[in-house]
Amino acid sequence: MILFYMMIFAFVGAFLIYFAGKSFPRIKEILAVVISFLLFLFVALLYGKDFQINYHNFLGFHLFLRINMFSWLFALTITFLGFLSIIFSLSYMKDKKNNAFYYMNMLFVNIAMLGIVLAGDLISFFIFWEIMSWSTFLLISYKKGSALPASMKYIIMSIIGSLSMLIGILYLYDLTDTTIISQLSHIIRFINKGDVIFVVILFSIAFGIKNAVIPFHNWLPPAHSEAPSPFSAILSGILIKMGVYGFLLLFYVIIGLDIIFHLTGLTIVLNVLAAITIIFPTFLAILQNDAKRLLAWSTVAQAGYIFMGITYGTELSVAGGIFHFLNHAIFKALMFLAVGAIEYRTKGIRDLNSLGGFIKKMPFTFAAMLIGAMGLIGLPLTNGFVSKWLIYKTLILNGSPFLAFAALIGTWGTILYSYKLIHNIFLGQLPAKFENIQKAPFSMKMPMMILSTIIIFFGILPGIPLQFINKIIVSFGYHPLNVSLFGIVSDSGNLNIINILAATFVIGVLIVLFFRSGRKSVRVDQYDNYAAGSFIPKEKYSYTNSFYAPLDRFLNSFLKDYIDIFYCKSAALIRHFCNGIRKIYTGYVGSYVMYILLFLAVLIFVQLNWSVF
Amino acid sequence: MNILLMILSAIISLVTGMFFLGLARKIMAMIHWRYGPPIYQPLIDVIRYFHQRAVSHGFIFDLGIIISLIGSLLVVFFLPLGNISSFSNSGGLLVILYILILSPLGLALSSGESANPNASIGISRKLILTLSYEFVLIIILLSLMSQYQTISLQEIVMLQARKVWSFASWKLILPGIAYLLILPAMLGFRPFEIAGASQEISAGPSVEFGGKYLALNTINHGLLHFITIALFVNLFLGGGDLFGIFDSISGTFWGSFVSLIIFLIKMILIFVISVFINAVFPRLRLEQATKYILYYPLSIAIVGLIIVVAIN
Amino acid sequence: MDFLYNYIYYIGAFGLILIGLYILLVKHNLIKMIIGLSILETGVNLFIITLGYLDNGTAPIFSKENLESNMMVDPVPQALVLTAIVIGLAVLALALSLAIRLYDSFKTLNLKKIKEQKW
Amino acid sequence: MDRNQIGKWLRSPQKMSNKYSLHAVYFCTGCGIIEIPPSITTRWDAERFGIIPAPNPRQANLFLITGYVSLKTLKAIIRTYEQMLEPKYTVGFGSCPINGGMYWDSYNTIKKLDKYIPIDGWIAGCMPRPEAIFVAVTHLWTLIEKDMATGYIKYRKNYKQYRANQEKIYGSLDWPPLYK
Amino acid sequence: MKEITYINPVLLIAVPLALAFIIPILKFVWEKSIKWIPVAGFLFDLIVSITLIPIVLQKNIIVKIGGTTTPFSINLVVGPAGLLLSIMISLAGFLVAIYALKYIQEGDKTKYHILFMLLLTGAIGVVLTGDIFNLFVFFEVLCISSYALVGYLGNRAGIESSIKYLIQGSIGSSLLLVGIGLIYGQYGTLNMADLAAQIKTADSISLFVPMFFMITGLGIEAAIFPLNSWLPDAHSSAPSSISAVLSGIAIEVGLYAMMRILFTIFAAESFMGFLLFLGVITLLIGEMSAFSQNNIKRMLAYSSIGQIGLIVFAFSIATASGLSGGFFQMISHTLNKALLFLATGFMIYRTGSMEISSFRGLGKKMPLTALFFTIGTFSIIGLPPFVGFASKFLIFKAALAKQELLFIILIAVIILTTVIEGAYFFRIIQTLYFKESDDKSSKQESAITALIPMFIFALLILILGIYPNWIMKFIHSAASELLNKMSYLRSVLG
Repeated sequence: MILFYMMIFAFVGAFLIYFAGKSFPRIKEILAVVISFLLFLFVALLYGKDFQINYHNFLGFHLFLRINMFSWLFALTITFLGFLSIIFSLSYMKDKKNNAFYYMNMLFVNIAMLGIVLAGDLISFFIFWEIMSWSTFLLISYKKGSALPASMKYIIMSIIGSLSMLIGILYLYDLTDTTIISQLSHIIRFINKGDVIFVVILFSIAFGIKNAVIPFHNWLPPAHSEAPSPFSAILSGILIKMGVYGFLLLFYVIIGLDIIFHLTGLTIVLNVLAAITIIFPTFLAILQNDAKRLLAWSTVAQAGYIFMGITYGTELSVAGGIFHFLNHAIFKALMFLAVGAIEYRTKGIRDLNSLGGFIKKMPFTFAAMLIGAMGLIGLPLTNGFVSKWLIYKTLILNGSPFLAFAALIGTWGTILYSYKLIHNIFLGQLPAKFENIQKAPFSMKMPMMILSTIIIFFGILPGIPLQFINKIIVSFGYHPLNVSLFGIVSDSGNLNIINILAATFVIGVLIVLFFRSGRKSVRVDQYDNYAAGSFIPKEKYSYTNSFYAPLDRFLNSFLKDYIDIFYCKSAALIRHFCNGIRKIYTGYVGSYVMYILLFLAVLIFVQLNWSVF
Repeated sequence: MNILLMILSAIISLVTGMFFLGLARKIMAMIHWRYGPPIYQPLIDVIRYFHQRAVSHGFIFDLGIIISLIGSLLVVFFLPLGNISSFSNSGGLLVILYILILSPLGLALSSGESANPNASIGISRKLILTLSYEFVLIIILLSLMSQYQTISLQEIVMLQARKVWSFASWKLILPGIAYLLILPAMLGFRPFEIAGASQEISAGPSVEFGGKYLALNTINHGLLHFITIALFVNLFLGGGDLFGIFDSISGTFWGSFVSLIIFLIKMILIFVISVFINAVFPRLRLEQATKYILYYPLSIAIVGLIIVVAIN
Repeated sequence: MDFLYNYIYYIGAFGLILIGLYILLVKHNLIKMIIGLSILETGVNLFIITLGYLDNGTAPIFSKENLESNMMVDPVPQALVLTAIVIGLAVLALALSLAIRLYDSFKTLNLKKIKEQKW
Repeated sequence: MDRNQIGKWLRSPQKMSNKYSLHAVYFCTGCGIIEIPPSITTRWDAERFGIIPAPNPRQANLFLITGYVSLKTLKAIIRTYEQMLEPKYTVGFGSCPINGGMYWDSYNTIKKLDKYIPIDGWIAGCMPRPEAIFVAVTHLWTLIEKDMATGYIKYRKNYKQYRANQEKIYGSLDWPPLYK
Repeated sequence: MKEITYINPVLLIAVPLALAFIIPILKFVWEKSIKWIPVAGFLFDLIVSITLIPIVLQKNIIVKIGGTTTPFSINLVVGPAGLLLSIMISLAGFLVAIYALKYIQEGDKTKYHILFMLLLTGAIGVVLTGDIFNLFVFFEVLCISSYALVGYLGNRAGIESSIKYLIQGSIGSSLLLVGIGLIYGQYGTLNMADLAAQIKTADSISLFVPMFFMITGLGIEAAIFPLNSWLPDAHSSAPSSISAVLSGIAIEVGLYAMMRILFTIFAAESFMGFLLFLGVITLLIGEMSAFSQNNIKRMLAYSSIGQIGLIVFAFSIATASGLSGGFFQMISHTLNKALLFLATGFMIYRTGSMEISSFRGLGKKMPLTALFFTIGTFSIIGLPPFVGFASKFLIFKAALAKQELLFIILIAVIILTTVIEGAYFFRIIQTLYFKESDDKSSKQESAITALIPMFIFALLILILGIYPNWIMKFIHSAASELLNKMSYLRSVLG
């Protein structure tokens, strides 16, 4: 029952924060940090446990909580990031009104996500899923203004997804007479393929919407960019990964390996979707001028990698997908937090065209952002490299060069937009109005520091997380990977991080020595800069505006978010149609009487002529 | 042994890189009907730079250029030079692709910190251009990897030695042509001298580089020439192998030496061709370059990849 | 003509109902519509009465001897109609009082012009 | 390369490399620029001496001021000179930078350039032919070798005086002093 | 067999009715107390109904009035279904009466309370009666008092809606009466059980014509498309406490009567397929019309139409689980919509406008009211852990259990409507909490007597959402009673 008590404790704690926050303003922050940390601790202590408990009976369905390696990894990530972003929020939310509400919802989201990964049956999965949806909605709306349409988009997509999932669950229930995951995995083999595909489609809509797979991605960019930054970190880091979790659960736990990859065409469709999800948002991200929106598009693209990994279905790809989930959670959270720190210090500016030169003012944030971006690109010695390497390798060696092409070119696009992000915020000229910007406060630095450390740590020692992932994929029915502490051994090309590390270190030392042996350089300020012999006035010598202008010109004409446009157009159409529909209530009684009589007449007439009833 | 190989390959690559820079200037001068500078002129330049009192714009300004050079040198270790290969067995082509990123990224960070708009424009151009030729390069590499069913460059070279050079195998002729077409862009030669356009944007990314920064940048430039061409030679021209003539002495010291020489000769050949192209073409605009790359080399490469995949 | 003779009350009742509905459908004036309602109700009442009506039937009271039960009219419809009439009256009164208030507010009784509540 | 030069290279690589790697900034205000293209192209081929035009002052160590210096361009000359990295050499090219040349009585022309920046050498003539440039370069080599091309050291030492002279013309300069 | 003693269910009708007519007398004696009369009356009803639950779960209670044997007497049949609704009615009546203590400030309060009590008494009568004409009479009591209450405020909108409602309602009752007459003419009985015993199927012309007449007549009160034109006007113009009752009780009682007639008397299985579509269309039209409303009460009214459509859909599945879903949805809709209307009532009262845009920033000014409103919306959309989720879940489950393509398509349509519903309800929530209001006046929470009923509703929504099992047994038996014609017959006719 420990799981159940943990959830109860967390929910009670969330309410407590809200009500404590009304009377003792300071205590809510302490409470929030303590509760989230305790959650993290609880989950960490559950390592290696494997059991499930029945905690409730809902309309004749037995609801279960369950923990095993698979859900443990996700739960740990959730609680860990939740803890860090709550710490980050301490200063981010300090001056905001109504932050008890914020903390409460933040905990709600975390608990709901925890519930999702710990759910042992589909009904409680769904219930937590919905709690997550609405608390997320409240949090996205938190910043008011332009956040409102964003959260509307989110909640509508979310409702569509969750309802289709509900249908899927009930359909599955009709077929199998159970919703308990561990039982479903035994029974599912007796169902015919058509039904399985139908269920997979229904679930895929729900998970695809959360995971922002391409035709369902349109909620994500506005939602991520408008949410408060610590929450964006959660949103991008783990919330959308609930879709990943769902896909893994559906494909590998419920349906199982031996069925899912024998469904005709399904994997091909999913892989192609994943490829589109990688390429298209990457290029859209390059065109963005809002830091958080850029990161949001990047999130869509990276979710595409994860999706590619888990739908490709070899052990390398699944391991890579799960590992990339973990990595993406870390570095994208880090980047969102860094942008959040900037946003906090500049009082809410995140327009890439008006920032610049912050490296001189916020060097720590820059370092964090740089490490995050390196992870995002997947440079060697960061964690992103290993997971991407796994995915690429399996794509190439299993004869899917076009998918591999999508993944690789996505990486290059990633370089472009990450560099744009770094350049336009931190490099270049510092505008005069930001001369007095201060460094990020400690409560912001600490989470960033921890996350940066993890990125490097996992990058150098990928063996540690890969061992956990190995256990997960073994439980899916795969062969374990041959993991060493520093990499992966296999027949067709090894990966050995230690070589790269050693070489980098040695070369680095040599080059630095060589560099230092040269004549010492003079430090000059940013205004001592070549400008064809003139001294350029402040504010005039910056190239942050439309950084990739040629590419913009090149792409803008045909690269738009057509799907979003399509959705918006159809929403407008529906609205129009709805407006038309209610015109039948004309306001004149005679017509109402006519409806009544017509109804009666039609009933009688139909029955008399055709006797259908 | 490995360390020795590393040092050896580093030295070879540095020397060859500087030699290439000088060679390029000399050949250009000769095409211009000039006498031209001595072939070691880049070395003199580097020494001069190194003794100048540079200006620095900040920590990343220093660090970026160092990262850039580290990246370039790292790639060298992953490339088999003839029979010499330090650790081409730890990640293969994918790692090379990734470490290739380091060098431009370090340069970009460094010049971004310099806060000069010319540098930013240069970086922006460089990245866009790189993106466009990377489309082609990735497809080329993918066709090779699919063809040989490995991601290890070492194995690709070995397989070539055993069978026949990639360029001579009809399946890989289209990727080879595509690689040749994007080679000037990868080397930063005209008609793709867009990022470092010295007349237009004052040498672009390196506008604020002087002194030792410029020295490192020049060395890096040479190394990049070396890497680009070495990659091509390894992928398509059979590395240090010359139609199997010297198979009898392979494995011995002389074998390695001969294969290294053959390798370098092949590289020089390719480089000279690229310099000729550089000499006779004017510069394209970025849009034109991107369009060109995305039309011709890309379509050729895609056709090549389709052929490779279809046959396998 | 037998048909007409046998069913004259039914025809009358449904005639009244149809007239009422016709008025409700076509007329705009509230008072006329209320009249239509009344006619409709009357028709319904007549119909129900007719159900229990017997030609030359007597009241359903066993007051005389040799009175068969099939000689009596059915008492239930009469009870029903009584209730229905009361209800109808209540509705009518309410409707008329509302009509007065309506006229006070809108200065018209033409329902085509009173269309504030719509859509 | 001379055989005896190798010894020099080993003894003082800085001096030698400065000599043989003169990357020039051409300050092209007047008619002097017309003489520059022949000097760097096929006819005279400056590159054989290691002289190439540098794309910006940060990468250059030779500053050629070709032509008259007006009040307006002086500012750019000072800025460019200050942005060049040490060691750096300046050569005034033609008579205009020397004494105003044909603009000797113009109100708007700087007559004594070395009041504002140090000049290591002059090339007289109106205009000097390209050969004169190479003569000047060989002279400059000699000066460098003998440690006599010390304009930049002079500038650093007497910066206050130079700055005062500069500010006399312009009132105040936009940029902060190069040296404290 | 031990005879179980229980309170006579007639009191459920008689006490409120009597109290209603005491009110005008009491007015002269002790005027202040009259507003407490409905509270007392419905509290009594609530307690009595709840005490009846265990008995009714075993067997139906039949109360004969008039002393004669069953087919000829007017009788009350207190089955689980009827009792369920009567509990809901008395609960809603009780809470709304508390709400009205402070809320009803203008107009003739005496009349309001009388009419309010009559309305709910009529409703209880409809659900408990076993006699088809008695049903009509109670129905008329309900209708007439609601006509009057809609126009209670006496403003333009109220009068207009009231008269329109009256015209349509009267047509409906006339049609119902015609139907009853036609049935009576054929079978000579008015007792539902007796009729049911005689009618096996409804496929002859002499049966389905009265059936259609009755369906149309009841359908007007039950607000089935296209008979629901009165509803948006009436619900939006009435005082909010009345809107709550009308939306939460009146239409559901109409629907119950309709279902009772369809299931018990006519056993019209084949008609259910048609009703299925009608339900979905009603749902669709209701939600679509609500989508772009700016008047909040009108929006809620249209939403009620939608919910009724969903209930019709659930009932039309005509399986035990479908009916349970329908009943559950009824409960959930009563709770949700009553809560929403009550909260809205005070929000309108404070802002003086029914425009949604005028509710900006109310989350700060009326935090509790806004919170309750939010709970109501979340529940009505069907988000867990609120009761709306449980009911929607049951309906979906029942529909999918049929395992037919048709049901999947209809479910898809229902999903579409839920999305629309989510869209407009979440918009209000955003307006409440996340839009800054112009005036900076301080807190103006609702009156405490209004907050208490809202709180109870919200609590019920939450508790029933988490523990729906507590009432499932009751609902199952209600469903099986409605579905299982024969057991009903047996219990009434003996």
